Amino acid sequence: MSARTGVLTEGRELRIVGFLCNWCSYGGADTAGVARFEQPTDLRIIRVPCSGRIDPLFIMRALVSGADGVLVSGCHPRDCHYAEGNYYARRRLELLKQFLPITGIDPQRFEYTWVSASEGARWQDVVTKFTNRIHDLGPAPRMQGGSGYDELCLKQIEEGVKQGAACPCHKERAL
Amino acid sequence: MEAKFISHDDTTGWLDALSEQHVVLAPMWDNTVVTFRPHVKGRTPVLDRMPVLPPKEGVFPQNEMLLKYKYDKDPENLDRTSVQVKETLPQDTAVVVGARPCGTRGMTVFDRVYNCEKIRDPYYVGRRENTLFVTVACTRIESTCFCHDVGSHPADAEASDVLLVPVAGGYVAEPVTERGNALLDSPFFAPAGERSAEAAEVKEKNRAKLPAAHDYTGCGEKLMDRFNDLAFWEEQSAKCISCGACTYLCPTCYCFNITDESVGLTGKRLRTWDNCMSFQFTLEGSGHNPRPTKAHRLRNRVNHKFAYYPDLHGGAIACCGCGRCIKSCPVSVDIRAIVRAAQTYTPKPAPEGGDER
Amino acid sequence: MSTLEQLKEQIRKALPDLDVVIGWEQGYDAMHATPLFIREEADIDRLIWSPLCVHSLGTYLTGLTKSSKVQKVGLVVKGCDSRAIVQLTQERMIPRENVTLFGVGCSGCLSHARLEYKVEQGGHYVEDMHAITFNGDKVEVAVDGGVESFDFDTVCLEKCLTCRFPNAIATEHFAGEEVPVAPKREKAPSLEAFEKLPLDERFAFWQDQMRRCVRCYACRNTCPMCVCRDHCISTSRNPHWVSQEASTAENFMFQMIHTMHLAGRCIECGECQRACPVDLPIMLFRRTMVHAVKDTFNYVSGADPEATPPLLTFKAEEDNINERGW
Amino acid sequence: MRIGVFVCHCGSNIAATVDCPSVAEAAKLFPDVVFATDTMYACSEPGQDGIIQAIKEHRLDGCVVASCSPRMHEPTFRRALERAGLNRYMLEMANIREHVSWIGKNKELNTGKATELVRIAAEKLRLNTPLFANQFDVTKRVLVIGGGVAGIQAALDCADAGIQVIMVERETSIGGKMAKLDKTFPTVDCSSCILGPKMVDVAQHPNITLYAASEVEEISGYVGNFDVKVRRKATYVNWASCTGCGLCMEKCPSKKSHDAFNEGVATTTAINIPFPQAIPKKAAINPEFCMKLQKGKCGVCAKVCPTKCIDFEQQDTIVSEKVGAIVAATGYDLFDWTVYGQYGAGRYPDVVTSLQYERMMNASGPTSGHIQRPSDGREPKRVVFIQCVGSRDKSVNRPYCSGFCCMYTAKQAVLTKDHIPDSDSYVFYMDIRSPGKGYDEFTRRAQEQYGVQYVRGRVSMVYPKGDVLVVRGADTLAGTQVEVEADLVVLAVGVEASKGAAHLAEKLRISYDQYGFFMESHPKLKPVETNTAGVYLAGCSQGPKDIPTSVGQGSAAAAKVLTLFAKDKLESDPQVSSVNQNRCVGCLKCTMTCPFGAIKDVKDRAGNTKAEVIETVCQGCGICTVTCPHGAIQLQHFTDNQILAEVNALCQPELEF
Repeated sequence: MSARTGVLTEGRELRIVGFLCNWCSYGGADTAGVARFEQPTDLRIIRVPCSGRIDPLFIMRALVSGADGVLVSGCHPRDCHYAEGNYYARRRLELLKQFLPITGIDPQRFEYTWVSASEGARWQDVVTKFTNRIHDLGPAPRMQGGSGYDELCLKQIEEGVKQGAACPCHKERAL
Repeated sequence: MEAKFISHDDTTGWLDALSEQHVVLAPMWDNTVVTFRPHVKGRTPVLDRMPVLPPKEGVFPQNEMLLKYKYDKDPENLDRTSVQVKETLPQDTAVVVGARPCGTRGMTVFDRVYNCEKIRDPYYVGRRENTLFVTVACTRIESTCFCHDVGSHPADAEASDVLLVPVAGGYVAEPVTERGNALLDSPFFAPAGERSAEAAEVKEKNRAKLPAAHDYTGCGEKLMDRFNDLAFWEEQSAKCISCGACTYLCPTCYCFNITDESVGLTGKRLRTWDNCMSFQFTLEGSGHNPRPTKAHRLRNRVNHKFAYYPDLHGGAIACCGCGRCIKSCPVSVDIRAIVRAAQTYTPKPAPEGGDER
Repeated sequence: MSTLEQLKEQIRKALPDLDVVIGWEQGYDAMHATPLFIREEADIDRLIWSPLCVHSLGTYLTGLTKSSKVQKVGLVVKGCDSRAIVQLTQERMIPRENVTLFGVGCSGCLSHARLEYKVEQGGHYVEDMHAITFNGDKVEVAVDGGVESFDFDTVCLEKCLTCRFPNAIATEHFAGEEVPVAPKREKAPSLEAFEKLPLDERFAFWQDQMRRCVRCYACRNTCPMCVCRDHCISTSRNPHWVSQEASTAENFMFQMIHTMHLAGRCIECGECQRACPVDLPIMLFRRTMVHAVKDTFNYVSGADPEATPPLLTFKAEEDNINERGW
Repeated sequence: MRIGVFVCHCGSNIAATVDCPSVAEAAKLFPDVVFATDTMYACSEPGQDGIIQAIKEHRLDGCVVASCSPRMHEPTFRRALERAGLNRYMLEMANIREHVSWIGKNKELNTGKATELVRIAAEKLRLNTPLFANQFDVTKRVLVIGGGVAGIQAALDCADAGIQVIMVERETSIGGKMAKLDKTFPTVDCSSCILGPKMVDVAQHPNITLYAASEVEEISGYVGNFDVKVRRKATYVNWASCTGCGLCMEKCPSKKSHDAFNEGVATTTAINIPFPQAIPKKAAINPEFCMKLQKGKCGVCAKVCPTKCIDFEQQDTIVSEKVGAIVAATGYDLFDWTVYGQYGAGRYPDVVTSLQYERMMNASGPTSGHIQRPSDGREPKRVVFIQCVGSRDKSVNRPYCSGFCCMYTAKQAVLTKDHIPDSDSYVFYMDIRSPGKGYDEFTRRAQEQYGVQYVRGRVSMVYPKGDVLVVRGADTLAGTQVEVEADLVVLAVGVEASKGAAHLAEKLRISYDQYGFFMESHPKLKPVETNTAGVYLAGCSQGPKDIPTSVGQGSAAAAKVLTLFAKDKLESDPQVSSVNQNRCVGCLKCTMTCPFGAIKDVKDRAGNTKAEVIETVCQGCGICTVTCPHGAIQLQHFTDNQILAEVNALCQPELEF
């Protein structure tokens, strides 16, 4: 597989945040490095002890603050260094994944998976696939403005009028 | 200064023209509620009802950046860091259109605190002096209205620059200040003529809709009598859920919080509305909180408005009687009832077998 | 004997053993009820029970049962309210043995927002409503000297359309007849409609809505499941999850915190949205999460006091989690 | 805080694709950074001295080292900080080698990425606080899982050093694969002659408790204090009184029992002692073949047993042991050679595995050391060995080299000539891998002295022709197809991880690779450690290896155990959770998700319930921190604010000024 570099193909890097457990996936990323498996450069890895430490809200915080994609990786089920952390993580992350669409944030921008410390090639594959996916989606839309009455806010009001007019939940009030 | 007339159809055009020179805040339908929003050309303001949020936003915004800062490091000498600070004093002139007399009058409560001999808050004053209020006389008396109890009435022009009085086909615009008068110098207005008399009738009619005013005279002392009676305040606050709907919607609540929000070497100093119903209000750095329970905090809110503030400001009650706190309270806590309870308080007979307290 | 009379009788009997019983009384006008704290027998006379009794009184429990003065609390609960107590019991947030529940069956509560909308549509001013009567499937409102009548389904809270728990569960007392379980809709109509929007329109929708939030935290504080109260991470600097700035993004982030903290716990009482002074449609978030929990873990919050909330447990082999072939 | 940043070139490992000086230059402008430099090898002595000197000179409170993975050198730099008088937890590392320089070639992008990784490390470091370790007691007993030669060596070394050893062996006798071998390469000395005495030592050593026919059921606890439950499988023989006299075996009428020890070359009795030198020398009933257990009729063994030790009602029992360290030496199993249908394995009786061949050559084996064709008992005159059956073959998902097959094939060919002087041997091989003391000389001797024919090429198929087998393969050196008629074909079957190894790894909370071999902590520098403190590896459980290496690893693991036990108290990792009692509302949800039972409930002065972390039990996973909705319980060193600082550093743009 040929790894791509964000800048060369898309003109610029996108902001991809990775949360990796120390024992498996961070090690897997190390293994990929030791094996010189080339990967796209967009990903920035934040090391945590266990996928069970990853609060889904970290992912929300990243997406709200400006991340274009968030990738979480932990030990395979049954292999957690702390025995159970990835089981809790799986439940929490799965709910987040299912919840995201209602917010309008593309659920494709968040993925969670399992990579062991020995799976360097798999890590390369995951990073490449996910980075390509985010580049296909492009930069994420941002929640903006709302504080004070600046020009941006004025523009949004105009937009808002259009959107608000289409607001379905309040149309239902006329049931 | 003479009263003028503007037709309903011309109101939007007038605001369009005003918004060429000023930021115009007017009540708008924001999805399902009416709030003050910057006027967008061509959009008809909603002048026939009380906006959910108070007009204080125009002068005292919920989020106000006081200053921006940036640290500069000298790459040759990293021990040396300088900081640049940019004050962000308000520059715009603004017109707040469509507040009710109660909401506009709320600004007088602010003025005594932020623009007085002792303190001139530059941010507040900067906005206040550049903001005009075009108020609409009230025609819709709700069950939560009590402006007349606190010394006002539905056509009160205090703190307004222009008072619009709804009449058939439009509004009679009564200038209150010179600057207000200047706003009416516009082709959208015609002399009011006979409509002035109709306006007077409208005012009188709506004043009459209100029941007899409750007398709050002396309520401050009565409230202070109950200051140490925590049981009283626990009873009054039992159903309070300690949210901030009452304070954030209040046209007279002026407490704020200041926080620095940093990103890397840059940041901004923010002034945001605070809420005395919250545990974090007056929570001290040590972890101690002099107002640990909602009873303490509700006591503070009621007393502030009806006892402490009047005590400091010549008897002026820090409440404009708009009733937003009652109407928007998720559990219908009624501040009128609490003050009355203090006014009419009679000690319960001690139960047989001794005094509990 | 009417439900209310029966309820009063039950409370009268139990009151000597309780420090307080919380129910509802008439509020500041004919259209509103407000929570009533019954401490003495005389207070019982003020108790009311009608579709105006919207408040989920369980929200007071965590505060009261932790207070040193109040030991034993009685609570009047509708079906949805009782689910909150069940969920709190599961989470050991309340000493259940010190709580006495007076259950009722509920045919739905009034949505003031929907009613006011209807009344305005009819060309009236909402402040002119001065009496309301509930008459089976009809709601009659005295306004402007006349009477307007509406189908109850058109002015009830949206949650009541999908309600599967009209009768209070796991209570010590129950007053009146049980109400048949008959949800009128499978899914909340607002959610059904919203889900038809493409992602970009949804995002634009929230962008527009969240700007309006003033972060008064009424949604949080009415929520019977919000047990952190004074220590909510939305209003702390350590941890510092959200800025003090009430900007669109930060307001949205606060709603995400509320939603994620309700995952597997939300009992869909809808109090958050009802309490919102600027009418944010945040139940869309809550309901989506409720559906996700149901689909993934086959779990319904607040239905079984013995159950373990889904995020406090796991299965080595999850039944419904598709690992998506990564 | 005063932060120092050190950007390592790692020779050219990093510097080739990252502009290290410009990363350091950029870091100077990060908040709180008062010193930043690039350095050739941060981990070298001058590199570490440079860090120490900078700490002193610039009065640093904390350091960011941008270099290799923290999994590699975090301990190194922590020690350096300590030498400079800083708390070891005031270090953050930015992994700009494995995660940057080695995975991308674009220097501009790499430099940008490295700079950002330094930035998030610095932002996190700003919120670091000094942490201090607690001490706790060590149980100076070790569990050795697996009684092969590696496990035996580890057990004996520990026992000789005065440590109590618990050895758990799945089979009824220890000895492992080595006990089955006839001779060992390259010395061709008798396997059981060198292993036997060690097995006896295990049985007799006062410090070793042996549980044979047992498996590890459950492991809980942590380094220094593991609680182990061992399942002692029912053998239907009361071992306390069994003398190993073998009378039962003589009389047992069920003689068709699978003989696992002899690799199925022959059958055995349902009640049996696997081999004469078995340790413990105790009989056990294979219930699958016992008529009494299957049909309820028989019981001959019970009648003849002089000590009346047969117990048909026996059940599995669970014993609990407390240990402070664990050595996993679970060995290997043979690859399933029947996958190679073209070799006829499993279909043609005269195609046997290397291990079966060992038993056939072994004097104590079923044929008493006479090599015979399984089909007709005839002595084979021409034997063909096929190497790499299940090794170096991607098509069967075994791309790795099993390491020792080349050597044992040469040994078996040599022994064949010894046993049957008029025989010919052919070896089909891919490459001859003989790196070891005297190894290459040995394979040459096989060719040169013993006339073993080595054919370089893979065998495409084996097919019967009359009563012989034809082996068809390529001779890639001659560039021709060859066919060799063979009386017997021996497959040099590759090794794979022991059955159930992955399952055990899960219990041990250690990693394993895609083939089921246990993961060492570092492939070079920590070959017998795992990432779980107190768990060590020996022998083939970690990967294929020959006897001397296995023995060496057994001793190495023992040395690690003894190092661990050299201290009376261990230091707990202070990166554990901690409860802010002001925020805690006492819901105790954290106690429900903690996998270690490390959180207890306590009452504060006002009588309110609060959670409290037992620091020495907490393993620092942080599950509780996510469970707690109000952020009252925070994992030290990975607090919400620290992770948020990293997220914000990545995602929040600086303000326009």
